[in-house]
Amino acid sequence: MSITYINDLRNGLRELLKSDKTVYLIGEDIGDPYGGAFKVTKGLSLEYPNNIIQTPMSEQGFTGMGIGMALNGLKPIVEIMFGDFITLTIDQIINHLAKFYEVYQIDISFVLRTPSGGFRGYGPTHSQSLERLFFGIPGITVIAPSIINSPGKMITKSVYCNRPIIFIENKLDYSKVLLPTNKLINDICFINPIDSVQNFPMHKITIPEMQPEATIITYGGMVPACMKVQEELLMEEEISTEIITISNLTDIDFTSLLNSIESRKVITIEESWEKFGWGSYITSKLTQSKPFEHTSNIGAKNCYIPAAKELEDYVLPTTKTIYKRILEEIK
Amino acid sequence: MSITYINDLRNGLRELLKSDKTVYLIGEDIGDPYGGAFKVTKGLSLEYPNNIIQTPMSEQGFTGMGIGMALNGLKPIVEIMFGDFITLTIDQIINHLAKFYEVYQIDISFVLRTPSGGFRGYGPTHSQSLERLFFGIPGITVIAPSIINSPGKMITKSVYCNRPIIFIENKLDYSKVLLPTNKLINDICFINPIDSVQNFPMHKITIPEMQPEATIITYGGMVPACMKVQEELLMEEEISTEIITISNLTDIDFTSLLNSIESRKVITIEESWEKFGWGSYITSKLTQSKPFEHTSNIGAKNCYIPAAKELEDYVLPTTKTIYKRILEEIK
Amino acid sequence: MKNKNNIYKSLYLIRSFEQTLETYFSKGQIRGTTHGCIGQEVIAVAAINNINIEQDWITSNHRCHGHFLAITNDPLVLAAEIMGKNIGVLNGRGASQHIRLKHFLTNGITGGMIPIACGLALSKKLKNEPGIVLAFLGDGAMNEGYVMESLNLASIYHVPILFLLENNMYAMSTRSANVTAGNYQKRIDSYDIPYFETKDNDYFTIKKTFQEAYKFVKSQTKPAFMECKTFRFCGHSKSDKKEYMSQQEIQKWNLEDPLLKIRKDISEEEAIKIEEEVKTIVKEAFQTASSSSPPDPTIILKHVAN
Amino acid sequence: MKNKNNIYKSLYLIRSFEQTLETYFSKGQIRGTTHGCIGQEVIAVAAINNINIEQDWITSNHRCHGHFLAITNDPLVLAAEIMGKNIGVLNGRGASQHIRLKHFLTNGITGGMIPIACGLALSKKLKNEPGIVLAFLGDGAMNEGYVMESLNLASIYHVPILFLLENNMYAMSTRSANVTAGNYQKRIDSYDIPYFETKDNDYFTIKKTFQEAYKFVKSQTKPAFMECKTFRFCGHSKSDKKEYMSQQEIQKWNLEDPLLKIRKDISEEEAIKIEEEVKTIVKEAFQTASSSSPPDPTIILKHVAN
Ligand SMILES: Cc1ncc(C[n+]2csc(CCOP(=O)(O)OP(=O)(O)O)c2C)c(N)n1
Ligand SMILES: Cc1ncc(C[n+]2csc(CCOP(=O)(O)OP(=O)(O)O)c2C)c(N)n1
Ligand SMILES: [Mg+2]
Ligand SMILES: [Mg+2]
Repeated sequence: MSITYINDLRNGLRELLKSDKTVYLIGEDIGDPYGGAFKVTKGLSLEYPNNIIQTPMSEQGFTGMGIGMALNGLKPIVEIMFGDFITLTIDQIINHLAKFYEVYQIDISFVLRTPSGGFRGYGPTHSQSLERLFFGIPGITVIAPSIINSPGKMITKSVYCNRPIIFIENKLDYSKVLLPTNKLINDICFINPIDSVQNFPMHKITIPEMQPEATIITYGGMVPACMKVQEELLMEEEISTEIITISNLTDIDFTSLLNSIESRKVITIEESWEKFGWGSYITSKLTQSKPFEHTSNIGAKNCYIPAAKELEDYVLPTTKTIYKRILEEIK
Repeated sequence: MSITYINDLRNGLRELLKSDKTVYLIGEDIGDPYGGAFKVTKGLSLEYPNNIIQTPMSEQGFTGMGIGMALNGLKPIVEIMFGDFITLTIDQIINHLAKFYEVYQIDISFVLRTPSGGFRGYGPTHSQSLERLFFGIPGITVIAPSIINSPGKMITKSVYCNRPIIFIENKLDYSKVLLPTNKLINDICFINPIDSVQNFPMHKITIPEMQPEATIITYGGMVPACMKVQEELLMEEEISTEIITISNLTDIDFTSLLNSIESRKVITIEESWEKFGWGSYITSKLTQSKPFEHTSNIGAKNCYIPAAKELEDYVLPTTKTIYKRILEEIK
Repeated sequence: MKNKNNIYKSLYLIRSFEQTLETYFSKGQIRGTTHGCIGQEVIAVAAINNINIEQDWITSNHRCHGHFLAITNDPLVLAAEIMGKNIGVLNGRGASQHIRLKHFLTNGITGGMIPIACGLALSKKLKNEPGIVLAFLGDGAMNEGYVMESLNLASIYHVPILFLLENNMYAMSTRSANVTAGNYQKRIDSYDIPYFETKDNDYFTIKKTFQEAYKFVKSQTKPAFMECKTFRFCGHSKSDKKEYMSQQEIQKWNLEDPLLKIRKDISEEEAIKIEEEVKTIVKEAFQTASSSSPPDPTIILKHVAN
Repeated sequence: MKNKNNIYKSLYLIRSFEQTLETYFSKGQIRGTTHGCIGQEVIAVAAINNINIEQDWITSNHRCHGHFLAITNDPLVLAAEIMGKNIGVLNGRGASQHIRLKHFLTNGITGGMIPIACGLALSKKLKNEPGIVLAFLGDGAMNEGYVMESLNLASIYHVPILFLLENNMYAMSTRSANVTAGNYQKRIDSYDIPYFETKDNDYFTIKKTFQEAYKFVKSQTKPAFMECKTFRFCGHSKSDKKEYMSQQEIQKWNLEDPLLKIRKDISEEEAIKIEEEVKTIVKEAFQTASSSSPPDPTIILKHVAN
């Protein structure tokens, strides 16, 4: 039975509201009939009106309000309408939430959800992947599901893992259908979970019976693009690759990751800027554990995200540019 | 003639105010008699009262105000009292200033100055090195002088380089005396500028007539600590190291950097959290250009910065821990 | 002095532009998003017609087409920008919400231009430049902390800024009255900023009050705030069906369409002539824009560090 | 009901604590920084004496020693915290500005606790818990945007919070009147929040008004705001010499030292007895703290992810 990412996510939120009266959704325009800018919460305010708090445009204020609720044992899930606007929550998250969690040494349930990413022509302030602002901040865990995770299950886990979670969704993923694991997909690849102690899984997407020539490490909205590249590399160049997807972006189990890399070439792919990106941390740690024949990091060019399609596709890592870069690099 | 970092910086600001009527200092408590929380601007409001704008506690508002002034051709230098509070300027800097600069394709003079760093027992919200929040954001350049640069000259360059600059000072550096280049220091080392096309210099600190066994790459407030470690490694273990200091943290001339590394082992050192830190980008790029025998990144532990001395010294990279780690790693 | 025909033409240009844009969007001929200002055109035109376009700066927001057209009368560069074409104002780099032309600036963060507008105004004062800053904002933006900080900053530094609140009573789907304590007049008052108000969404009322407010700012070198009650006839953005509004509300305001009010003072014949003329201009602008070339990717690198 | 002797004792405990702390700092026996509340003690004690310490939450700010001591009467754990000792409230992890004890919370970002205090208050309402939130803030904090946002949030959600503004007229060295438009009463009014005020920095006036405000919040489940005019007799932080204040101003307020006012109603003998007693307690607390052990570094890892 196939389900879209957005429906799965909404089901997850609905289940949370149903089973736990201390869960609250907080944000701008999340109530009905609007149901949020991307319709993630549509219908929920009709079913659970007392647990949906529609806010004024005061991102700092209502993020802090959520933190206060969490300090008194409630389980707020704060929505920031576009990932670009998390800039307004940075102080409350880094200087307050993270500090309370660590300095006061308390368990806390606090989730901030936000849709990240470009490719929709929204322009410079509505297309960024700013989750990077939280990478490496002690006390903050950044989670990003992709179409091979159930975002509904992941949001539930996030609510119950007793620590501050930034939950990154990708705008393009909402309408996509989730992919099954342990099943041949498109006659091409298998998706398998990677054994790990992690609460939030890593997966490997492999082409059966072929030794991978390169390992692609990625997350979130880049997963479908990477799968497309994997398919094309196979079809057009008979090159086999493996893709490792990570859902806990900040607390990476490097032992499991290293164990599951079967090629000698590692390429990280992220939608955000390659410069000082997520990927460079990964490859830096990996090469410090063992030598690789090749490592590289693919991401957006060092430039704002422009609106026009031709420009956006030039700046962001598209299937085409990823394909080309990988081909150049592993040859 | 020796001069302290703070006096040199203040002289630089004074010269700017004197020679350019479009330069404005903006910030909380920067006027006299207070002269700023760290006294950097002391006296300046008496000499140039019309160009000092003392503000209410509205970091977002007055940062944005500075941006507006810059858009109309003035040259604002905004002070944020502690580096920890740049969290409040993130939206104006990333979603406005950076975008104006790049999207509108205009020259702009805008400098945000702030003192960063710990080791003073100020506790979790007054000790961080949050400049990392700006690393890799297109349109934003992060500059950090150290005691081997003239912060006064660097702030002047920053004002006239026609693009947005985040200028990171280090609290511990203020009272230190600037070091001369091309001169034997403490009978131990020489400091030489590295040939580079960069506007903001890199320097190399070398022990004459010895082949370095490791290369330390660092910036800002960690420079004195690294020099101490260099000295101790020499005295106690007869190990020679070279230190490369970088003052433009975000636009790194990797060609010059690579050319000037004379050992096969690279260790980056930063005061901020090692996890997803500045150093991992450096080592990741370096190893992608050529193989090294060893690379590693030293920074703060993955933990808030606690107040008590014993705890702070445990979390932050002290001379002791750096010494120990380097010794372990290069042996 | 503009006469009614000219005013109607300016208003109709905006309306026709927004309607055409909606059509293009609904046909899937444009990507991205956009925010129409149908119903609010009178504010843009009344304000912009009564400033000094050479001296004053204008900051806008996501709902900026009306402001832009009132200033430039140029639907082509705007349509092309929104479509991501090279002849667009910024070569399609910014699209609907991220535009700059001379003294006109917009950005996509609600209320985020307000601190910047204060800085522009302060710079004019410090440089002894003539002119003021006209800063448009919406009722939703009024609850952003940095907007409130800016009211204080504008007041204490006596900067020549006119805040122009287009109060269409909604921030996206949220009725501002439900999430806003007190009222705007009291809030503005509490910052010692003079408050001006129009309630009827009528061109001439707005013009008259605007002139007063503008004169105050200019002559006193001090901020003023003007609230215009208005109504957005279209959705918040391209796909919004306005389900959160009541039918009565919509009907009530529709009856008071400010364009119809002005149209009544023009002969039917002239009105139709203006409308046809404008429609043709707009249609051709969209067609020209549509068939024009996209930008070359390298243009974006022009001002990018490294 | 506390009698005057007890009140004086609480007040004198805070004063003596802050003075001793200053001595330790000036001798270089403590690192870090600290913010004394000498002159403002009456607000802390009058407020805390009149809340329900079991039910209510208290959020504080950088200037928190008075609040903490009024609640706990425990100078030892506070002194030890500031000195970075293991027996400190948080084992020396937070020091002067970062403290938590049960329902009492502080942090180092000016005004940053205010949105959080609103959330605590909302949570109490949603959970149907008895009690309110008492949120201390300073006049400087009043200009932070997130504080203004919070006033609106508190008002629209009807949360049981009492904002308590300790208006000592200065934010660090900045005279708030110079950088703050209008006045606080008007500002609070504009958010439809009832405003209470005391002007004389007197324990009993503050107590009386506080009780009214507290009762309002509790009975109505709605926010209220109380402004207490006060004066900081000490520097902003450890090394501040108050050069930005005029001698007249300092002298005028010194004459009205609220502790002396209360002391007048107690016999000299009793007063001296209280003072000696308190001084001994404080002295011993500092000595015990000073000679106690530092924390073991591993304790910080207790709640750190990974
Ligand atoms: C900081 C920020 N938060 C949220 C948004 C999403 N958003 C765009 S416009 C808008 C509503 C704005 O309402 P208002 O200020 O009244 O202007 P109007 O749309 O009514 O013209 C929202 C929520 C945004 N762009 N920026
Ligand atoms: C966001 C932020 N900006 C600046 C500071 C530095 N700072 C600490 S206290 C203070 C003054 C606060 O004034 P007020 O709110 O009146 O409280 P008071 O010190 O008078 O008790 C300043 C500027 C800070 N801690 N946080
Ligand atoms: Mg509106
Ligand atoms: Mg104060």
